[in-house]
Amino acid sequence: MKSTMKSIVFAASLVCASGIAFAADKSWGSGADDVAFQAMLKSGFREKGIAKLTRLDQDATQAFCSDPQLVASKDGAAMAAKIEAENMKTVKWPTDGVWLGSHAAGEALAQSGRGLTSTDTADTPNGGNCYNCHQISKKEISYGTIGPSLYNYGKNRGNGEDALRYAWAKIYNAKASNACSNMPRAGHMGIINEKQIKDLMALLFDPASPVNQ
Amino acid sequence: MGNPMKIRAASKDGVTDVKVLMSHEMETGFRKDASGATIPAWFIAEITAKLNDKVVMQSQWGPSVSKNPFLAFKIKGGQKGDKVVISWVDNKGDTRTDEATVT
Amino acid sequence: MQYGTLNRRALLIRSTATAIAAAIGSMVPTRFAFAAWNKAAFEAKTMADAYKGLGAAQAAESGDIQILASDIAENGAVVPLQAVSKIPGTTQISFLVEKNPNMLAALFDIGPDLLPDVTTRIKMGQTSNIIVLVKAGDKYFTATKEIKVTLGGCGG
Amino acid sequence: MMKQPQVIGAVLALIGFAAFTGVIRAEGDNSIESIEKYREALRDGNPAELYEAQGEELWKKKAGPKNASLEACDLGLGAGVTAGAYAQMPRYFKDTDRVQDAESRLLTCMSTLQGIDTAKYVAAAWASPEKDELNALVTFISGESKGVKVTMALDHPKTKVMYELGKRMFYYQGGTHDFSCASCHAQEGMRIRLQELPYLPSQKGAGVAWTSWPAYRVSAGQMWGMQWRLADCFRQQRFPEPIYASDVTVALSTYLAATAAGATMDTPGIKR
Repeated sequence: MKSTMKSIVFAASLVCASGIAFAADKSWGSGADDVAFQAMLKSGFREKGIAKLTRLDQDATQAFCSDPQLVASKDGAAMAAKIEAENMKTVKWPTDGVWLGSHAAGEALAQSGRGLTSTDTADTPNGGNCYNCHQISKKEISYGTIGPSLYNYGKNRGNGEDALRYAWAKIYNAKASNACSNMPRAGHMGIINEKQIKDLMALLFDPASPVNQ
Repeated sequence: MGNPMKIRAASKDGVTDVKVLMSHEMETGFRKDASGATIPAWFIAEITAKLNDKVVMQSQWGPSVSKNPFLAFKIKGGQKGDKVVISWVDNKGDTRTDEATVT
Repeated sequence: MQYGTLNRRALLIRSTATAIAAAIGSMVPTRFAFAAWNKAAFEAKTMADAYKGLGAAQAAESGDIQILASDIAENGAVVPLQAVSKIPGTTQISFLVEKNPNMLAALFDIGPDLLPDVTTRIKMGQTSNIIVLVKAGDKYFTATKEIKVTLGGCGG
Repeated sequence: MMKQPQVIGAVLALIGFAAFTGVIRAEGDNSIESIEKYREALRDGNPAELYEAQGEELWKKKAGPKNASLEACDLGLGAGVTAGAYAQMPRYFKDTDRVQDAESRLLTCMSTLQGIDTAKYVAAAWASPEKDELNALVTFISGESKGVKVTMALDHPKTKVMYELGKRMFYYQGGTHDFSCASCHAQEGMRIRLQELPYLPSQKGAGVAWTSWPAYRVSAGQMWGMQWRLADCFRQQRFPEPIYASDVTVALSTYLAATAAGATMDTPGIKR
């Protein structure tokens, strides 16, 4: 687990290092400039358990997406494209060329919303948080709607290389295709590992998965 | 002794509608604390309701009644100004009695 | 009827036991009021034992029992249940949860001054059938309703 | 022009499509309808009332080194006035020269009137006797505004600044999951699992949210004030913990309450 934490810090600093400059001050009302805002952050939070104060440090993607006015601005589209390209570079493809794992393990992972909160421990297995935002298997009626329905995902798209690559990259780093997607960068941030991504891929693509029934 | 209950009793068309909220943990006996030890069951086991001095309702509960229990029942009769008295006893022998006036 | 007689006997035995417990209990004040609690029924781990504890050897399904509850519970920690019996002579209403570790959740004695219409809130560990068991005279009747317990919130 | 059979085919396809989407919608609505029925049943007896009673008792009880009650506490409408006060908070207080929400103000009164060192109240865990007191007190105070319209005068410069800081905080992403408040609360009509998410930048959404806390959480059997509500959002966001009654929390509440202005307080509430 320790190595996962390390990889999170490393991954975050990687994107940070890409160094995109922002003019966040301009987007906010008077009194909410960078200095005042940072002072408020500094005095307002305390570390708790595994949730250290460094979690408040933003990488370039987070900084850009925290400024909706900038995102919607004239330069926003170009900046978003650059951020997407940076994130795409982080995607690690399956090391053995195998795309799909166990759809049953994927379903269990999709159900879980646990892990990495201030009340979790370093040993808490991280969930995928998927049902929080997506409809997936038809059997689970308690699903969120922030993301699109993934029911019949593989059935509708087939198991072609392009479809597999797209879904893998989406799970690994959702910001590679949509700079300010609400979806976490599950692989890039070390929330889940390669095997778990394969399990989620199987949940989406395996013809035997409940998703494709 | 436990915290006071909230009792509402309203009479309408010859029926007194009674609603009660009780303050109690209602611990199931199946949960474990942070150290892994089982938290012993602790729950309201018996409830008695009186209209003025007459027992009108008796109920028995297990630990699967929800925390801070809610109870509603309907008494035949009763009118404005009557007294509804509710008592509970939990499995540790703790008790609590509160009353309300029918409106 | 055979089981009716048995029932009365069982009831007699139980009330004797209760009387003894009460007598002992009167020397131990804190235990006294707790003595009537139907331990056998509440601690039963199978539906059959719970029924036995309640004295219900047989129970017939009845359309005259209404279970008023939402089909879905947003959280299993609090599931509101209301039961209304239209069976004449109803003297007891019990709530049972098929998939709880102990099935019996609550029982209400319906005396002459009470309408057979009671409401409480119970915990459910998972999606399950709720059974309302009604006693009228020597006979027992049931109604069943499935309540889905959903996972809510962010799940963290 | 289309030939007749093609037109019929197209029409049939349209009907088929409509029927199909109809089925999905009906199913979705059913769940939501059932959940609404469930919530309705809960509202009939809200255990928050038990905490309201405890809070009122605490408010009137003499405590602390000064052996005084909180009854002389000024919540913004004058010493001892509780009716309607919560509906106008957070607000600027001259004596502390700070914008304060109800919970932050209660700490001030405990300190000045009762002589209590409130540091341990701030530091205490959420489920602790200290926080139980504060949660009960704020439940009582909020209940005193039930049915009152939310008003927020952004007339003091410090209130305006808190509003702007709160707005910026709302969009601030961080942590392992890139979450901000906006990740879940900046789109209309979305859900997490089966929970509808209020669209907080709108008056309607902020109104629904702001006026229903403090609330009794049935899932945990706990009474939560807005401070706890916000702290648990940050926990789910994978953020560190916001310090009780800190400016971060007051700023977010100021943004929320100002956006909600005009909505009617319905506190204490009851939630999943």
